[in-house]
Amino acid sequence: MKVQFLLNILLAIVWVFLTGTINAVNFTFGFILSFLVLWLISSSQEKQKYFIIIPRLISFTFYFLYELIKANLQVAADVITPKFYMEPGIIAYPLNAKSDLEITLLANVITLTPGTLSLDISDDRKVLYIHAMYVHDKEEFIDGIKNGFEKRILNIVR
Amino acid sequence: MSEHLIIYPIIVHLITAVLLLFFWMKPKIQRYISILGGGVGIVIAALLFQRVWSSGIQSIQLGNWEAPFGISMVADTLAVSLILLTNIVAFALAIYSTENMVSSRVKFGYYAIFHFLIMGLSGAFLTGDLFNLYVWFEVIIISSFVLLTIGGRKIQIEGAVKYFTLNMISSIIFLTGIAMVYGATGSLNMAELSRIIPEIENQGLIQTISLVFFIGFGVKSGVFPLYFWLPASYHTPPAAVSALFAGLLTKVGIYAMLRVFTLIFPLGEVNQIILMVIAGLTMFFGGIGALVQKDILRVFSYLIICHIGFMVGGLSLFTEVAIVGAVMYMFHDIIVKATLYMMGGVMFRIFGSTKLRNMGGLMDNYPRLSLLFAIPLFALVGIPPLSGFWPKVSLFSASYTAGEIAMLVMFIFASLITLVIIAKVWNKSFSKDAPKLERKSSFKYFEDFSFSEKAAYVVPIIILVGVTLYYSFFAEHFQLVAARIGEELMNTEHYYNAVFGIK
Amino acid sequence: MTVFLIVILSSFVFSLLLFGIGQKTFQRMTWFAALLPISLFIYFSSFARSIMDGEVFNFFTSWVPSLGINLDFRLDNLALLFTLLITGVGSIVFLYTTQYLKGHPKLMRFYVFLSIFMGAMLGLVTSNNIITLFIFWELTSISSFFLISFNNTESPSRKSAIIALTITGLGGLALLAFAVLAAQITGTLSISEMLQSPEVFANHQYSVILMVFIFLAAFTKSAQFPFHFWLPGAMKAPTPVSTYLHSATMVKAGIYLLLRFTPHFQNNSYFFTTLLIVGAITMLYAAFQTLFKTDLKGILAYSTIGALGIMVFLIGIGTTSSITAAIVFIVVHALYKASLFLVTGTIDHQAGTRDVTQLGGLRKVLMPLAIAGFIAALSSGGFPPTIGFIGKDLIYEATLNGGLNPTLLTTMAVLTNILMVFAGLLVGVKPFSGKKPEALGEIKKPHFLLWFMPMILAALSLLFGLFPAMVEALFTKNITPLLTGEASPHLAIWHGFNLIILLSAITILGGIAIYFFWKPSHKKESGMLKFDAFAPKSLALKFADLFQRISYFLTRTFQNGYLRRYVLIILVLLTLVFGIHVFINPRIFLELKEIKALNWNEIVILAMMLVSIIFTVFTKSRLSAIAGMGVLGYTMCLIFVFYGAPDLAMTQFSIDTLTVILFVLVLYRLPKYLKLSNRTNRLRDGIIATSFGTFLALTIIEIMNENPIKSTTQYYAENAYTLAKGKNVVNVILVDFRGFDTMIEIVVLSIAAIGVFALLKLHLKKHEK
Amino acid sequence: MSIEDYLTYIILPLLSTSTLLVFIRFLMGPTLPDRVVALDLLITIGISIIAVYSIVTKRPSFLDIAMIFALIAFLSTVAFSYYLEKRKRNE
Amino acid sequence: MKSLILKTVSTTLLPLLILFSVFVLLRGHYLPGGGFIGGLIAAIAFILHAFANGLTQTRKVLRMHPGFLIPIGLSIAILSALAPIILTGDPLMTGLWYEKDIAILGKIGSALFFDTGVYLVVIGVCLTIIFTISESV
Amino acid sequence: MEILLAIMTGILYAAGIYLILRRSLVKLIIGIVILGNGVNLLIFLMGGLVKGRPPLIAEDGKMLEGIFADPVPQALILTAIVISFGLQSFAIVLIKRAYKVLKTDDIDTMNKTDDIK
Amino acid sequence: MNDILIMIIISLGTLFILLAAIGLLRMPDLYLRMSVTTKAATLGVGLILLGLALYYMETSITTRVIAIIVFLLLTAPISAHVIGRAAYFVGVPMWKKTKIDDLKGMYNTKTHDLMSGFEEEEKPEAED
Ligand code: NA
Ligand code: NA
Repeated sequence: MKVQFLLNILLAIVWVFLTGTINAVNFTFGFILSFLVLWLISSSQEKQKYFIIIPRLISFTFYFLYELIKANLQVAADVITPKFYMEPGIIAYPLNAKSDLEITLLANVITLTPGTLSLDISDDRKVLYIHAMYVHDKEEFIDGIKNGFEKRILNIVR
Repeated sequence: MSEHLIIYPIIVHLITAVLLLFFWMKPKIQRYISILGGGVGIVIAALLFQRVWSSGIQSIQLGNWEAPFGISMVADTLAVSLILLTNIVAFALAIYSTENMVSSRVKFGYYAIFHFLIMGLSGAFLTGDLFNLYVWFEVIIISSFVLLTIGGRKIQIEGAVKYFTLNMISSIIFLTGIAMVYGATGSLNMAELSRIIPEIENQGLIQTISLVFFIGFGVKSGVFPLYFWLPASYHTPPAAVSALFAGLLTKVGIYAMLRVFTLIFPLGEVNQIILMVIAGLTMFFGGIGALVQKDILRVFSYLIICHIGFMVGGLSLFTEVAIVGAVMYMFHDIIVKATLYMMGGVMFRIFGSTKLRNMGGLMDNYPRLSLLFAIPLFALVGIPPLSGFWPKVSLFSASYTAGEIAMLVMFIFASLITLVIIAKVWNKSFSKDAPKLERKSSFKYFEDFSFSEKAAYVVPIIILVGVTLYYSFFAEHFQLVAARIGEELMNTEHYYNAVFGIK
Repeated sequence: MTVFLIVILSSFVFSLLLFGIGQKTFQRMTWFAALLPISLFIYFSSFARSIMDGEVFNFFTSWVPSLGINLDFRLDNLALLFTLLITGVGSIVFLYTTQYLKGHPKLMRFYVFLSIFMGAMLGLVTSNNIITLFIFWELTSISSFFLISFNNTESPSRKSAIIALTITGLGGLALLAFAVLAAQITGTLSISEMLQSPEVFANHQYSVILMVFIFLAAFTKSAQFPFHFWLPGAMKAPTPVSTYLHSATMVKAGIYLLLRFTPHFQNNSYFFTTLLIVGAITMLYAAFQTLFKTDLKGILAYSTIGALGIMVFLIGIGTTSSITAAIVFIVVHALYKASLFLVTGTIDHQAGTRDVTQLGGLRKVLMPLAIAGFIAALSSGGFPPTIGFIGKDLIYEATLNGGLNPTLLTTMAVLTNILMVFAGLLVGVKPFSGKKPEALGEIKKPHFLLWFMPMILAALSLLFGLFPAMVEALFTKNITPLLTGEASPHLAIWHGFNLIILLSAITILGGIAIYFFWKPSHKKESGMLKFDAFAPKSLALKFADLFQRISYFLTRTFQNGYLRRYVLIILVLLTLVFGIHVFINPRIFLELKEIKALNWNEIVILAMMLVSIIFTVFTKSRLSAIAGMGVLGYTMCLIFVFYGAPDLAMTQFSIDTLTVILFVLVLYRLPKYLKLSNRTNRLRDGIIATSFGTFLALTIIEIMNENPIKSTTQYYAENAYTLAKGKNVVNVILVDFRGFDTMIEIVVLSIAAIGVFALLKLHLKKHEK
Repeated sequence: MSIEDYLTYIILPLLSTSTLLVFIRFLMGPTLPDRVVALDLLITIGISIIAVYSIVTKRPSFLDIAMIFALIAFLSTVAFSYYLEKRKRNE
Repeated sequence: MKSLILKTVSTTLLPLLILFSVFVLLRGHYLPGGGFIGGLIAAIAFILHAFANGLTQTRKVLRMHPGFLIPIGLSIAILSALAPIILTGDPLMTGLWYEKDIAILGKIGSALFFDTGVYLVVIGVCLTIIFTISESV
Repeated sequence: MEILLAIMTGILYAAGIYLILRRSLVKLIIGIVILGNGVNLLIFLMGGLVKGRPPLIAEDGKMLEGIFADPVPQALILTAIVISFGLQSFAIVLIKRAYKVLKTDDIDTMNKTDDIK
Repeated sequence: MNDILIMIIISLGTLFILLAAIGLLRMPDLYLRMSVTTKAATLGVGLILLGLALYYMETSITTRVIAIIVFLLLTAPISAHVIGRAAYFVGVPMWKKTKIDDLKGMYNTKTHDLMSGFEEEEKPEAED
C-alpha cells in the first residue's frame, strides 16, 4: 500500500511537471489521474520501494554522465581516425544483481555507456551477455563493471 | 426540433449500431434491435420525405456554423427519396438476415456493420460537403469490406482482395479529386462550389478534375471499364449481403455522379460524349457478360453493370427528361436488384447451389413462389407496366431530344439482352426439370425449413415486391418525385438557396 | 367508363382468381374458364350495333399523367373487329381446351396464361394511348412465351419460346422507340389525336427512323420474312394455343399496328414499297415451304406466315381496295385457320400423330370433324361459296388495280394462293380421305366439343360467304374509310364473269392439281433441310451462337480474374485523363528560381524521400520494403514539421509506427518475397506509372497557379478562439467546425476493428457456410 | 550571428548531413537489423532537428512532436526484433 | 518476446505513457494533440506491454476486452454530439461550453467530451486490432 | 519547394501505382500506403506551403494573425490518415487471412473469382 | 552570454550526433555500429534538448525536455538490446576481428531459452 501511495505521488509530480502548471489543484488532479492509472494497471505490478533513494540516484546520475562523456570521446577518436583499434567480443558477465529492476538498470547503463552493449540475460538471471568494443582482458573488463556501475546501482536499489 | 430531422436518418442507424455493439454476444436480441431500428428508420425517412416534399429542400448546418464554414447537410428530393428506399430495403434485409445470417456471423458484428453501412449510405445522400462525402464513402467501403469478408471462404477472400484493391484505388482517386478542387477553389461546400467553379478561368482544368471524379465514382458504380471488382465479388457473400450491395452500393456511385455533375461540374460537351460512350459500353459489356454466365448470382452481377449503363446514359444525355429517366431507373433498380439477390438466396436454399444447371422445376414445385419471383425478374426486364419499364419512356424520349439515336439503340440493346437473359434464367431454373442431385448432408434445404424460417426468407421479398408493384401501378407517384428531382438537379439555385438560407 | 376498364383488366383479375382456386378444385370446373371469353364476346357484341352506325366509344382514366400515359381506350370499328375475333375465337378455344387438355396436371396454369394473353390482346387493340398499346403488346409477347413453353419440361418447347420471345421482344422495344418518337413529334400519346395530323410522319425528318421502328415491331410480331422463323417453332405449344395465337390474335397484332398507322405514312412511298416487298417475299417463301412439310401443324405454320405475308402485301399496295381486301382477309384467315388448327388438334388427340404421310381415311370415325375440315379447307382455298372466295376476289382485285406493276403483283398473288389451296386441302381433306393406314390403329370417337368447336368456325366461314353483307356492314364499311378516307368497295360473292373469276379458277385448279400430284414425304422434307443452312432461322441461330462466343471471349478477356489487369485498366484511363489534359492544355509555369532557393535541409529531405521511395519499390526483401516505407513516412513527418503541421507530423508518425507493427505481426508467416513478374510487365508498368506521375505532377503545378480566396480558412483563423474556444485551429476544425467528419472517422475505425476481429476470429462450421 | 542564424545555417545543415549519412547506412544494410538500427537513429536525429527547428521558429509547441517521436520510435524497433525472432522460430 | 529488460521497462512505462496520453488528450484544443493522438499513445503503451509480457498478462492489466471501449467511446462521442439537440435545440455537434474556466482543463465543453470519446475509440480499435492479430498466429 | 513537392507527389503516385501492379499482396498494400502518402502530400500542397508557422493561436492571442499554414488541409489530412489507417489495418489482416486460406500472397493465383462455370 | 552557452551546448550535441552517424556508416559490424550509435546519439540529443531548455527557460518546456531525455535514456538501450539479441539469433555476422563470443551455443534455437553456463550446478532440467 505504502509503495503504491508513493508511486502515486510520484506520478502526480510527473503530471505537474508535464503540464507545467504548479499549483494545488493541478497536483490534486494529477494525483487522482495517476491513482486511476495505477488502479487500472496494479494487478501485475511488482511493488518496489525504489523511489525513496533520490539522493543516491542523483549522485549516480552524475557518475553516469561522466562515464558517458568520457567513453564517448574515446569512441569518437576511434570512429574518426581511419584505423580501428577495437578488439570486440561478447562476454558473459556473472551478475550480482538479482531483482528485475537491478538487472535492468545495470543492463541499460552498460548499454548507454560507450563501447559496451548488453545483449541478453540468461534465463536463470545469472549471466549478462555484453558486447564490448575493447576487450583487452576479460577478467579486467568484468571487474571494471563490478566495481563501477553494478556496485553503485545495488547501492541505490538495495 | 423539426430541422434536426435531416440528420435523424443517420443518427437512427448510428445509435442502432452502437446499441448492437453492446449486445455483442446476444444474437437474438440483436435481431430484434436491428428490425426495430430498421422500422424506425423507415418512419423517420418517411417523415423527412414528407417534409421535403411539402416544404422544399431542407438544410442544416452542423455545429451551427453558417455555411460554408461548417458541414452542411442538405435534404433535397433526390436525397430523401433515396434514403426512403434505402431504409425500406434495409428493413426488408433486417428481416431477411434473421435466417440468412447464422448466429456466429451475428456474434461477430454483422448487424452492427449492416447498420453502419446504412448510416453511411444515408450520410452520403445527405451531405452537402465534398470531403464529408468522401468520409461517408469510406464508411460504406469499410463496412462493405467487412461484410464481404467475414467468415471468408476461399472464393470470398479472393473476391474481397479484388473488391478491396479497386475500391481503395477509387477512394484515392476521389480524394485526389477533392484535393484538386480545394486547391483550385479553396472550398469544399458543394453549394458554394456550384458558384465558384463557373467563375474559374481555367475551365479545361476543371473539366479534367471532373473526370477524375468520374473515374472515382465510376469504379464505385461499376461502369465500363472500371467494374471488374463487381462480378468478382458480388456472388461470394451470403445473400443478405449481396442484396444490400446490389441494391444500394453501386447506386451511391451513381448518386454521386448525379450530384457532382449537376451541381458542381455541369457536364461539358466533351464529358458528355465520354459519358455517353462509357454508358453504351457499360450496357454492352454488362449484357454480354450476363449472357455467358452459368451461375445465377453472376448473371445478376453482370446485369447490375448492364443497367448502370441506363443511369449513366441518362446522366450523359443531360436534359431534365433524361435525368428524370435516370432517377426513375435508379429507384427501380435499388428495389429490384436487392430483391433478386434475396431471391437468389432462397433459390440457393432450394437447390443447394446457385449454378443454373443445378436448378429447375421451380414453376412446377413452387408455383406461388415462382409467381412472386416472376415479378422482380420481369420488372428487371422492363416488361410493362412493371417498374423497369417506366424509366425507359423518359430515357428513350430524351435520346431523341438530344439527337442521340445511338444511345437509344444501346438502350434497346440492353433491354433486349436483359430480356433474353432473364428468359434463359427462367427456362433453366423455373421451367426445366430439376436435375437429380444428391442431397448435401450438412446443408439445410428450404423444404426442411419451419414455417417461420420460410417466412423470414419470403416475407421481406414480399415487402420489396410490394414496393415494386406499387411503383409499377402507381408510377405517377414516382414520376412526380423524379420530375421534381430533375428540376432540382438542373436548377442549382434551389440547392444553393437552401444551403445559404436564401428564401 | 370504369366498366370498360374493368372489362379490359378482367382477364388479369380472372387469371389471378384461377390461380387462387388452385389446381385441384379447378379440374372439376374447367367450364368455368370459358365463362370469361364468352361473356366478353357478348359484351363487345353489344357495341356492334352502334359502331356499325359509325359511333366510337372512348374510355379514359388517368394513370401516369406526368408522362402523358393514361388508361385511354377507344373502341372503333377496327378495334371491334379484333375484339370480336379475340373473344370469339377465344371462347371456342377455351371451350375446346377443356376437353383437349382434360385432366392435364397443369390445366389451371394453362388457363391462367391464356386469360392473361387474351386480356393483353384486348388491351392492345383497344388502347388509344400508344404507350398502353405498347404495354399490352409486350404482355402478349410475355404471355405467349409461357404458352409456347407450356410443356415446360421439354427442351424444344423452351427453346422455341425463347426464340419467339427474343424476336417479338426486339419488336416490342422497337415499338416503344416508335411510340416515344411518335409522341414527341405529335406532342401527344393519344393515337386518335395523332391522327388529327395525318401524314405527319411521312415527311418528318425522322421518318426513316420511325419506319425502321414500326416495321421492326410489326414484322417481328407478324412473322414477316426474315423474322418469321419463330412462328413454326411456336407450334411446340399445345394446339389450342397455336390456334389462338396464329389465327386470330398474336400475329395479327402486327397487322393491326400497320393498319392503325397507315394513315400517318400516307404518301410516303418508301413505307408502302417496303411493306409490299416484304409481304411478297414472305408469302411466296412461306407458301413454297408448305410443299415440304409433313407435320400438319408445320404446314399450318407456314400457311399462316403466308397469309400474314399476304396481309402485309395488301397493305403495301396501299389502295382502298387492297386495304379492304386485307381487312376481309383477316376475318377469312381467322376463321379457316382456327378451324384447321382445331381439326388438327383433334386428329392429334385421337390418332396420336400429326404426320400427314401417316394419316388417311379418318372420315369413318371422325365424320363431323371431316366436314369441318373440309369446309375450312374450302375457305382456305377460296372455293365459293365460302368467305374465302370473297377474300381471294378482293386480293386479285387489289393486285390488278395496284399501282406499280399489276401483272407482277397478280402473278405473285396467284402463285401464293395456289399453294395455299394445296395447304388447305392437305390439312383439311387429306387425313380424312383415302384408306386408313394400318399403323394408325384403333381410333376412338372424340368428345363432342372436339369436333363441334371447329365445326362452328367452319360454319361461320360458310355463313359469311353466303351473306357477305354481314362482313361489310360489320367491318369494311367503316374501317376502310377510317384508314384510307375512301368508301369501301361493295362485297359480293358474284361480280359477274371477269378476269378475277378466271384467276380464281386457275388458283383453285392449280391447287387441286398440286394436291393430287405432289405427295409430301419425309424424304422431300429432309431434302429441303439441305437448304436450311441459308434459312433466316439458321443464320439467326448462327449469329446468336457467334454472339454468344464473342460475348464469352470479350467477357473472359476483360474479366480474366487477374486483379492486376483490372487495376491497370483503371490507371491507364486515369493516365489518359491527365495526359490528354497536359497535352491540350499546357499551362505549366516552372520557376527555376524556386529551386535555387532550396536549402540543404530541404535537399536532404527530398533526396531521402526520393531514395526511400526507390528503395521501397525495388528492394527484394519484404521487411526492407516496410522499413523503407517507415523512412518515407518519416520524411513526410519532417515535411509536416517544417511546413507548420505539428498535429500531422505526430499523427503520421504514430500511425506509421502502428502500421509497421501490424505488418510485422502479419508478415512473418508469409513466404519469401519473390520477384514474380517478368521484364515486359515491369517495363510496361513502369512506363504507365511514370507517365501517370509526370502528368499528375504537371496538373498539380497547374492547379497551384490558381490562388483562390479561402474564406473558410480566414473564418477559422478569426473565430477558432472567440467562437470555438480553442487555440489549436486544426484541432478546433477536427472537433468542432468539421467535427462530424471526425465523428464518422471514428466509426470507420470501429468498423475496421470489428472487421479485423471478425475476419480472424470467425470460423464458420461446415453447416453454417 | 544570432543564435537563430547559427542554428539555421550551421547546425541544421550538419544535422541534415548526419541524417543523410545514416540514411546511406539504411540503404546499404546489409541486414535488416542494420536498417532497423539506422531507422532508429534517424528518428533520434529527427528529434534533434525538431528541437533545433523549434528554436529557429520560436515555436515551443514543436517540442511535442519530439516527445511523440521519442515515445513511439522504439516501439517499431521492438516490433522488428519481434519479427526477426518469430520468423527465425518459424523456420 | 522473452526479455527481462524490456519487461521491466515496459511495466514502468505503462502508467507513464497512459498519463501522458491523457495529457495529450486534454491539451489538444490548445496545442498539438487531442483525442486521436492521445488514444494512440495509450494504445501504444499497452502494445508495448504486450510485446514484453505477453498478451495474457496485458489482458489481465486491462481487465476487459478492449473491444468494449469502442461502443463506450462511440456512445460518449454520440452523446456529446447530440447534447445540443437535446439541451439547447441547436444543430448536431454544436459546441456547448461551460461558462467558467475549470482548473487545468481550461474551458470545458462538449468538444472535450467528444474528444474523450475519440480517445477511447482509438484505444479500443488499436488494441482490438493488434491483440486479435497477435492471438491468431 | 512547391514545385519539387508537386513532382514528389507525382513520384509517390507513380511508386504506389507501380507497386500495386506487382504480383505480391504485400507490395500491393505497401503501394496503397504510398499512394495514401501521395494523396496526403497533394492535399497538403493544395493548401499552399507556409514554412514554420503552424496554425496555433498564440498564448496571448485571440486569432491567427499574419501568415500561417492553412489548417483546413491539415484537418482533412488528419481525417484521411486515420481513415486510411483503418482501411490499411483491415487490408493487412486480409493478407494474413488470404495467406491462411489461399496459401500464397501471389495475386495472380487468385484468379478463380471470374471463371465462368 | 547565455546564447553562446546554448550555441556551444547545441554544437556539442550536434557533433555527437554527427559522430554517431559517421560511426554507423564506418563501423564494420552491426554490434559495433549499435555500440557507437546508441550512446553518441542519445548524448547528442540530450545536449541539444538541454540547449533548448536553456533557450526558452520556461518550466513547462524544461519539464518536457526532462521527460524526453529520461524517456530516451530508458528506451535507447532497450532498442539496442532487443535488436542486438534478435540480430544474434538471425545470425548477423560479427566482425572478423572479434575476439571472444561467450554467447556461442548458449541459445536454444527452438525455444529461444538462454543458458548461463552455470545451470549444471543446480538442477539439470531436460528440455523437450
Ligand atoms: Na564504443
Ligand atoms: Na486532435
